[in-house]
Amino acid sequence: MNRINKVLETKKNILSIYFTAGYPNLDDTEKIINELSKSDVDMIEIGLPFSDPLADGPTIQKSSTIALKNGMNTENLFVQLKNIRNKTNIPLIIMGYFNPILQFGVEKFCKSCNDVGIDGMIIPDLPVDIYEKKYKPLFDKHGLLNMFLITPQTSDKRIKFIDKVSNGFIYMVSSFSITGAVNSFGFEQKNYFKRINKMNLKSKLLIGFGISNSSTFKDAIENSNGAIIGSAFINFLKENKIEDIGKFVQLIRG
Amino acid sequence: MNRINKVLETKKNILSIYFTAGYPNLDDTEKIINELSKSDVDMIEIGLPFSDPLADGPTIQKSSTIALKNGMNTENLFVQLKNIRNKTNIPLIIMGYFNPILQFGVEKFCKSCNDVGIDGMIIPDLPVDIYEKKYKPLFDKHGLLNMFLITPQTSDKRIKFIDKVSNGFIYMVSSFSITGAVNSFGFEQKNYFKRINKMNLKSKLLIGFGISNSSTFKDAIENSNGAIIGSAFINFLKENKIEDIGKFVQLIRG
Amino acid sequence: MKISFNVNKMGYYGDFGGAYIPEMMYSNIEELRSKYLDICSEKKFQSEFNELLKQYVGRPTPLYFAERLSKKYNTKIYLKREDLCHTGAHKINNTIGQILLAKRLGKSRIIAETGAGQHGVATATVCALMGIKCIVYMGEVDISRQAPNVARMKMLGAEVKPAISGSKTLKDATNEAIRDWINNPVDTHYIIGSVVGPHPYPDMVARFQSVIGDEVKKQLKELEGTKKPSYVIACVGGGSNAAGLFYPYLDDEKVKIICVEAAGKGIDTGMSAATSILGKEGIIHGAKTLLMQSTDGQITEPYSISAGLDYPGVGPMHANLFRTKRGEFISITDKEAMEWGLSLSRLEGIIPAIETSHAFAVLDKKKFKKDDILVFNCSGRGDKDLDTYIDYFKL
Amino acid sequence: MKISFNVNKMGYYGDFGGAYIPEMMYSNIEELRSKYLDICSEKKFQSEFNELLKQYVGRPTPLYFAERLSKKYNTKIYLKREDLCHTGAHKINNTIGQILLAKRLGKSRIIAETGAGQHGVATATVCALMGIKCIVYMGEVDISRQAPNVARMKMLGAEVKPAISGSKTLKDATNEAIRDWINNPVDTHYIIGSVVGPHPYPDMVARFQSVIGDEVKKQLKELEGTKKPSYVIACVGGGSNAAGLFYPYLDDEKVKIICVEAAGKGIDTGMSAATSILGKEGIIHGAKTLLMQSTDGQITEPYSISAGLDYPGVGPMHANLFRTKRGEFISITDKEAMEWGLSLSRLEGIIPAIETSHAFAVLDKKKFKKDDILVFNCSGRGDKDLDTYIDYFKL
Ligand SMILES: Cc1ncc(COP(=O)(O)O)c(C=O)c1O
Ligand SMILES: Cc1ncc(COP(=O)(O)O)c(C=O)c1O
Repeated sequence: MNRINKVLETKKNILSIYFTAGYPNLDDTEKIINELSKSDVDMIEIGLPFSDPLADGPTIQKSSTIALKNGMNTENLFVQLKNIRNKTNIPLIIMGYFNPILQFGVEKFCKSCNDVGIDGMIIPDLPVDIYEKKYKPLFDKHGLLNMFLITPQTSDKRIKFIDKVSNGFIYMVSSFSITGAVNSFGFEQKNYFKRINKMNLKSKLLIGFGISNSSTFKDAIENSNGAIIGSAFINFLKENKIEDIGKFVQLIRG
Repeated sequence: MNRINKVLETKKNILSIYFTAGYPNLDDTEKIINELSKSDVDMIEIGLPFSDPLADGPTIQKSSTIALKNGMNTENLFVQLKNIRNKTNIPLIIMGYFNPILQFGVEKFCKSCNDVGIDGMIIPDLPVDIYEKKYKPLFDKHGLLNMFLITPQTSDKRIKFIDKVSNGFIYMVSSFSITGAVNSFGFEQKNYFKRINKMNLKSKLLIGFGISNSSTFKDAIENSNGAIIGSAFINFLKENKIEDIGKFVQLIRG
Repeated sequence: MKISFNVNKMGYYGDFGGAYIPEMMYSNIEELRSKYLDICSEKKFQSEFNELLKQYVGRPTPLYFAERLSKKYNTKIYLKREDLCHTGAHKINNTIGQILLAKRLGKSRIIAETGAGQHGVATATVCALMGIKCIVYMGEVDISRQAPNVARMKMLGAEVKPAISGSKTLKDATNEAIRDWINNPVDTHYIIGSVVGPHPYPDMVARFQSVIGDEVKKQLKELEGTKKPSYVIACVGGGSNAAGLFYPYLDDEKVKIICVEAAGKGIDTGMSAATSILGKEGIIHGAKTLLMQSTDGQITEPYSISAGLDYPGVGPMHANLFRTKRGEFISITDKEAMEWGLSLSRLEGIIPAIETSHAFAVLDKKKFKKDDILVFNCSGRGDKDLDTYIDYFKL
Repeated sequence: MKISFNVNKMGYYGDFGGAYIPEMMYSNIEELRSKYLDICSEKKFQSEFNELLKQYVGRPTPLYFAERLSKKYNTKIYLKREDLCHTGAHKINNTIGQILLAKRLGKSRIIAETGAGQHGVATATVCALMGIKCIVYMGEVDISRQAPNVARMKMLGAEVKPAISGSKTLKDATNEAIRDWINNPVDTHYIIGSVVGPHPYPDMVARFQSVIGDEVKKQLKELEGTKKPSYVIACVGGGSNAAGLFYPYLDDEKVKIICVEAAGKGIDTGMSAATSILGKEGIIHGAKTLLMQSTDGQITEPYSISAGLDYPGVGPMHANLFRTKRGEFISITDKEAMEWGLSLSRLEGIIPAIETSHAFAVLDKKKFKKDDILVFNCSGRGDKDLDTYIDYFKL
């Protein structure tokens, strides 16, 4: 069973942490993964940096620019991840835009993921429809889950379709906002969480975007199976040592 | 007999000098006229300064601007000229643009001229046609001659008309140029002088524009009854004392 | 017989007009006067003129119903879109006509004066089109406040010569152009940019601009079922855009005429260009007309924030419209005009030239009826004035 | 069956197109996709659209026979005068269409990206016209090199937000606009300015621009007795002016298509925007197309002296024209384009936008026959580029 599915089935209050590969320094990838694995984190999303991350807020944009300047690229990431499965069994997801994957070759990319022990993908600009028609067999062949996003605008019909195609979790975008970390969720967002929960989807739900502290994390896990933290963690890395990651996670867990 | 006609009939190689009233200083008018009268000059043109002297070159433009700044105006000029006929019998011509005369009142202007002993007018922007139809009786009534210009472009027919209307001299514009003093006349200009001379006009001819030194003066009087000097005299006044006017005139006479 | 508000055979509009010119200009003016009507009525001339207006200038310009503006003022407001002409103002209608005329007169060198630079650009443009040398005189003050148009003239290959006398604006540029013509009477044609100067210029320019009013007649017929608006309204610098719009309506007193002049900082401040109200009869640039002058007959240095209205005289046609009361004259301050520039931009998405903005300010000065049809001449676009607008509003 | 070079039902031109978008944009794009064809074919929509194009934009724009240019190159050269459109470029054809669509979709807030500022001005203009809030994203570099257009947007009441990431030009402004849309998916419509972005944008924008080609067909029939030119030629940034001109000729291979791209300092210098030659298949701003990118799939920062061509991608229609060889692609350096800007100004009295100048440079790259009929899209006027021209030529 895929590591992601195992976590989804066995754990509650899942915490998934995103970081940008190659940030703050080119060779931090392994260190960050190790430190996260040691802490109370359930999944890790490794961001493959892209020059034009149009679904990301300024924090992740900036980390991507720095990572690319540091020399990060697809080839390099797989080299860095080569021995990662000797060190940790935590579910690893690559989150990246579609163009670098396309240039690398989708099949070759899937195979490389499988080789180093990646469990799944989040590709924000590869819509579920195109994935389903064109790329699903490749992902399946290499044992990769593909996670899709839903937003407050996603229709019930489409959510059901996404649920059907999904074999991992559904990434529930907390709100309209990609502007990064917020301090608490509002009335509308909570209503949206409730609405989705009532749908009785087969897929587990993780909430992402805007989770930045124990209070928003608490809000999120009250309404879902867990939460994903990105910008807040990047901001943490900017100002703190990698060794202190455990403390960040403790703060979130509250 | 009008003083202008007397000079035209009795003299050859006539030298007429133009100056701008109120330049260099507001009260120089009388002094300049007196000094010119004492020298070997046959006629004087008193420029009534105008804000927009569009038929004049930069030298006379500038002197007009300064004269106006000094406070010169039509009223004032007649005050300055009030007793001029106690001092000199030289022909005096007022050269001015039509608008200030129109505002003063053409009849009142003619009368004032007559009162102070002015002999004639040169009004560059009052064409002979309009003069003839509308203003001639007034000029005649006050014993004022009106002098008209001709240029190399003026047709023979029109020259004959101007000759007919004229009762003083015809002001023969030397060339196309109103840019001020030049050093010598060219082939075309001399041809033009010859052409006009062959027409056997009843009016005497004085050449103006571009006469600046003894050589151009000589050229001019070879082809006409005399010459008019403007810009060169204004330039002289800018740099020299009024008492030295006699020397300027000697230089021109050669 | 009914009096006409158009020019008579002698070149006068009532008491105004004529040709008060130095002899040095006589041959040129006489050549024009004796030939312009014949040339302009030649079939070939007509078809070349109309063809260029259509294919090159982009005529007919729309008669645009300004819905939001009309709603706001509870009346029917149409804009004649001269701002859409090639080069951005009505001025090119005239320069197209005059360049064709100049070619027929065998001229190989063109001079022009310009205030806002629109006429300079329009002249430089037709000279480029015909491959004829072009010199444009422009007041030094205007050169600095209308920089984009100076740049355009240079791109088009024209030489821009600064006029440095007097107020260093339009009147002085005109003086310089006239001096140039006096110095170059044989090969040169002087393309005057408005309905000013000696006869036949006011009439000639008005005729070339009359395409504006002629189009309005046709377009209004289509849009409103009548050829006659209640009002025709235009700003007046020299008066050419106004003359062009009014032309077919001059003698039809059912159509009311409103001329809008620049009050500058206010007509009592000594910083103004409201010629008809502040002016007296006199002679400027060869025409008898109304002009701002001292009691002594010296021409006053005018002032307006708008370079194209910064002229102490007005065309003789307009002087006559004023004296006979055929036209109503309204003066608009810098402030009112600037605010209308912003209003029109925000209400209709049209950034007008500051000259043009003056015309619209009439809407705040006068009450119109719900059924009135107002035709404003939207004489030019505001691209040349962006710096002035931005500075003024600190945008 | 004959292949078509137009879009298919799935939103593809051959291999190119589609909608590679984040889920956060899905509802908006899907709403558009499912409604745009119906809305655009409504009678009422059609008549409002055509009415505004006529009365407000000033269409039809002339198809102008450039006599001096034709003589010089010994072929027949026509200019489709989009420079005469209100606001000075073809861009407004599209913004008029999209604002009418946005109103029908009940949107109350408009966002746009802009490079040269022409699309920003065109968007700000239609928003002012309709009284709708407008935010325009513009690269910081472009803000400083296209200052007049920034001023115009402000006059029109739009908010101009600088894009400060990446190359700070068009691509980055587009990223920012997309982010805004993701953050404001309910009340906001995103008016994309070219035939780029996810389906249905390329097709929708091409349809709105196709008025250009449709007019050419009619006008050429009148002028030359044939609807078909030998060549249709246009500069390609995203490709909208080109798409508009080519539209009715896409599947008629007797009419040859030439696309002109910006070579910047030269295609081998690393300072270029010649997408089709330097690009590879990939995904940019939601479409599969040709784009300039590293082997690693990072999008290259493009370079051109012309802000409107400074884009690393090209519309999917054009990617397909390139791949299928239906279109000939020629790239033109900054220097060649700038010199053509001056040439056209001096030969025809038309100062073109620098984008537009690129197209004309084809005349020095390719020999045409005496009887060939060339139709150039004169996509915009050069007023926005005066500073660049003046600096470059030290005028
Ligand atoms: C746009 C515009 N409107 C009006 C004018 C004023 O001139 P006229 O009164 O001759 O139309 C100018 C002069 O430059 C102008 O550029
Ligand atoms: C005048 C002009 N032409 C061409 C372009 C390029 O855009 P497109 O390729 O979409 O026509 C622009 C873009 O701003 C423009 O302003």
